[in-house]
Amino acid sequence: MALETKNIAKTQLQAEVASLKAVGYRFVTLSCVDLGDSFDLIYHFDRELQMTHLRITVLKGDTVPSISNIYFAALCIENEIKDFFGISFDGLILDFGGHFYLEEEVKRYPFCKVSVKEPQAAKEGN
Amino acid sequence: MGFFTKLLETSRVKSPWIVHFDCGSCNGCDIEILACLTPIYDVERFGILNIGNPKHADILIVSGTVNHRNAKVLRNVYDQMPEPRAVIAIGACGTSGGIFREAYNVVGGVDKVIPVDVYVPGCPAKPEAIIDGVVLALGKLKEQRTAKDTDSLAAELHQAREFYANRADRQVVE
Amino acid sequence: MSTIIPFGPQHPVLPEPLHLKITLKDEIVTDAIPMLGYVHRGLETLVSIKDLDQMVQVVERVCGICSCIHAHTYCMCVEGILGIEIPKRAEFLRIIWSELHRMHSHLLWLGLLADAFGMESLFMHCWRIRERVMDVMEATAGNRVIISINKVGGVRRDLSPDQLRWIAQVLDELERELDAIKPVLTNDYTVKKRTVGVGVLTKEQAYELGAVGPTLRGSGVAQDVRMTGYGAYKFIDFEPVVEKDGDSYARTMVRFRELYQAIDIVRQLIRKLPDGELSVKVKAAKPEGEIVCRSEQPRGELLYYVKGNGSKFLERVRIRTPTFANVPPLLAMLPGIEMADVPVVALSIDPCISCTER
Amino acid sequence: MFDMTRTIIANFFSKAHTRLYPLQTREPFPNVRGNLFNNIEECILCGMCQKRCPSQCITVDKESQTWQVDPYACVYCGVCVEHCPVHCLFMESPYRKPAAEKVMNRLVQVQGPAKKTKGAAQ
Repeated sequence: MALETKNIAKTQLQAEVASLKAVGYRFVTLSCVDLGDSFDLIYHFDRELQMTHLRITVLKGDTVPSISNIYFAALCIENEIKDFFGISFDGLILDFGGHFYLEEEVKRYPFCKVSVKEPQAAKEGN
Repeated sequence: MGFFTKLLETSRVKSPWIVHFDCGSCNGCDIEILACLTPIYDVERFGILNIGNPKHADILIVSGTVNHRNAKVLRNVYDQMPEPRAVIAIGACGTSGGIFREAYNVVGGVDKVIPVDVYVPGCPAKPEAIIDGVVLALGKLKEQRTAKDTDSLAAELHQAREFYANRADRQVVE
Repeated sequence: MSTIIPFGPQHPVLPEPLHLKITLKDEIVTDAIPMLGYVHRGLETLVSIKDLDQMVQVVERVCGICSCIHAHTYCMCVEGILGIEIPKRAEFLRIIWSELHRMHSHLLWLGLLADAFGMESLFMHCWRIRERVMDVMEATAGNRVIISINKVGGVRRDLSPDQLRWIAQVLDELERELDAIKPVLTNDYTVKKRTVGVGVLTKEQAYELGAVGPTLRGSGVAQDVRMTGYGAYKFIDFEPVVEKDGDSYARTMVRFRELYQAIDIVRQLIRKLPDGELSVKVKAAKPEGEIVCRSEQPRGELLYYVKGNGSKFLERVRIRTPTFANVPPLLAMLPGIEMADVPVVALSIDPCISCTER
Repeated sequence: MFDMTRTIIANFFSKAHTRLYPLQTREPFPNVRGNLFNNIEECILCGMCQKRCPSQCITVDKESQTWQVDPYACVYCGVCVEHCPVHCLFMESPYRKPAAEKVMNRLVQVQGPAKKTKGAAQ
């Protein structure tokens, strides 16, 4: 079952989100998937229990414009994704600097595919 | 003096005070610990009192897995407790890490950070099991009282004083 | 002069480590910054080592209080990708247990709130009533809190006619007990003094900041994901509970009235429960594709995003829990209230930190 | 203002709700998932439980003919019981008692099941 998403470019994001807000959509959340050499960012919006999804694909190491100036609620989730995937957001109103959830000891960006295998290897070493 | 020490020791075992700290628990064990305090199980029958302050507590109940961030808090709570003290690890997560022990941010059971006296298995542990665990921990408290010496107490007091002198969290900003 | 006070992580009122850095001017809160991560386990990464069926047990342990609904939503997602239609009886049974979870969660929260403003006797009464629901859970599903009832393709246990009769009887008793504490919540001076007008969230604020569940409905927006009719909710008549004021008292009343609503829903489900199989066989499932499913937890709207890559391990499971959405509204409620009201307001969103941080 | 008071006074004259736990133990409900056990002499050591366990707490060793469960990592979900092909796993209703030291539940098979000797011997 496919998820119907509207694919847009990174530069269109701010304008697209602002137009959704203008017609009464509220921000639900943002999902991020590691595709190997790029990330899929899926923005979920909701209006009267009808959902609409925007998808942008960014290369690793790219920055994404933050939508926390449009929806304040996006603040937490953007910080979370910064922790987990290492994607930098431009113009985040409150930046925890990648330590929203994680302490110094934990390796960086645990949700990226390369690093997911590491804890297993470390466990076997114990 | 001997009489008062004895009285103190007896009262400690007769009415242990408990502090509960939730590490990375899923809430399942937490609500079972709280359920022990409520009318159906009512551990206050035994003089067991749940208090929020580790400095007054004899027994530390820990539920949930330890991760890197709350390990420091757990250590801190444990250090603030006066001797003799006992630690109870509740649930599969508290005893070994349970289903999460392969996750990246999980250190493991409580015993990786602080010494644990009683392990209560279950996912979540039943209130009856938690009461049993507290009773077991009381035995530990009784044994520990002879091992107490004043030097280590004085050292701990000094450590605690230094901690409070250098406390960074509560600063006053102009 | 302003003072910064840490609220939590170990706090007598909240059993969970919520940490707020609160800036005070005299006694009034001017700013609050959440510090999360004390319960973060990273269980979303476990998809790469636990297969489809094992993940059901993992997502149940995202949060113990609403474990059944987590597993239900996860199973809905996987069944949606695989295109499996589960038996009607299984759908009804899932909702029965979900609504029982909602009851015990709301009663638990009501007790905690009463404890937060020092009304010990109400706390005791709520938790005593709650034990009846726990007994139902233990007798029917085999465990008190995490009941492990869902599996991909259906449910694992059945309810016998005797058990259904017993549940109906317990519900009657529950309703009587709730009637006994109802005047306390509606008239009592202590309750009203601590909650009315405290932590106000206006309708516009709530909508824009993305509040969900009772926090949103307490502000006058009638939004309940159960209205979309997922699972067996399409066969059930119910109206979302809405209060207008948007303060802590409104949120309390929403949850209290939802208790009656949940009792009513379970009664309807028992009456309409069809016969049939409990589960369909799912053999060597290799889901491919992505899906978004939503459901209504006791705390609000839960969203799962699941992506499969054609192997028995899923590519990604993304969980957006209701408390995560309710943190920005909480930050909006805190400025302007007194320090002593912070625990009550923080509790009024029914925070579930283990959900938030997963 | 005195709404609670009425209930409280009523409670003085009703039966106590408290279960006096250590003095009176309540019978556990049937089918409650408690301690996990294995009828080791019927076990064919197929390792299905080990494969299915979400918590990876079961270890089956065919060579030394042992079946071991870590009860401190077990999440009491009962998945292994459902997937056991010979139905030799079962969950007892009483919960596992707390202990001061972790003791694994380790069972050694002395003599395999009579019928399917093929599975046990290898």
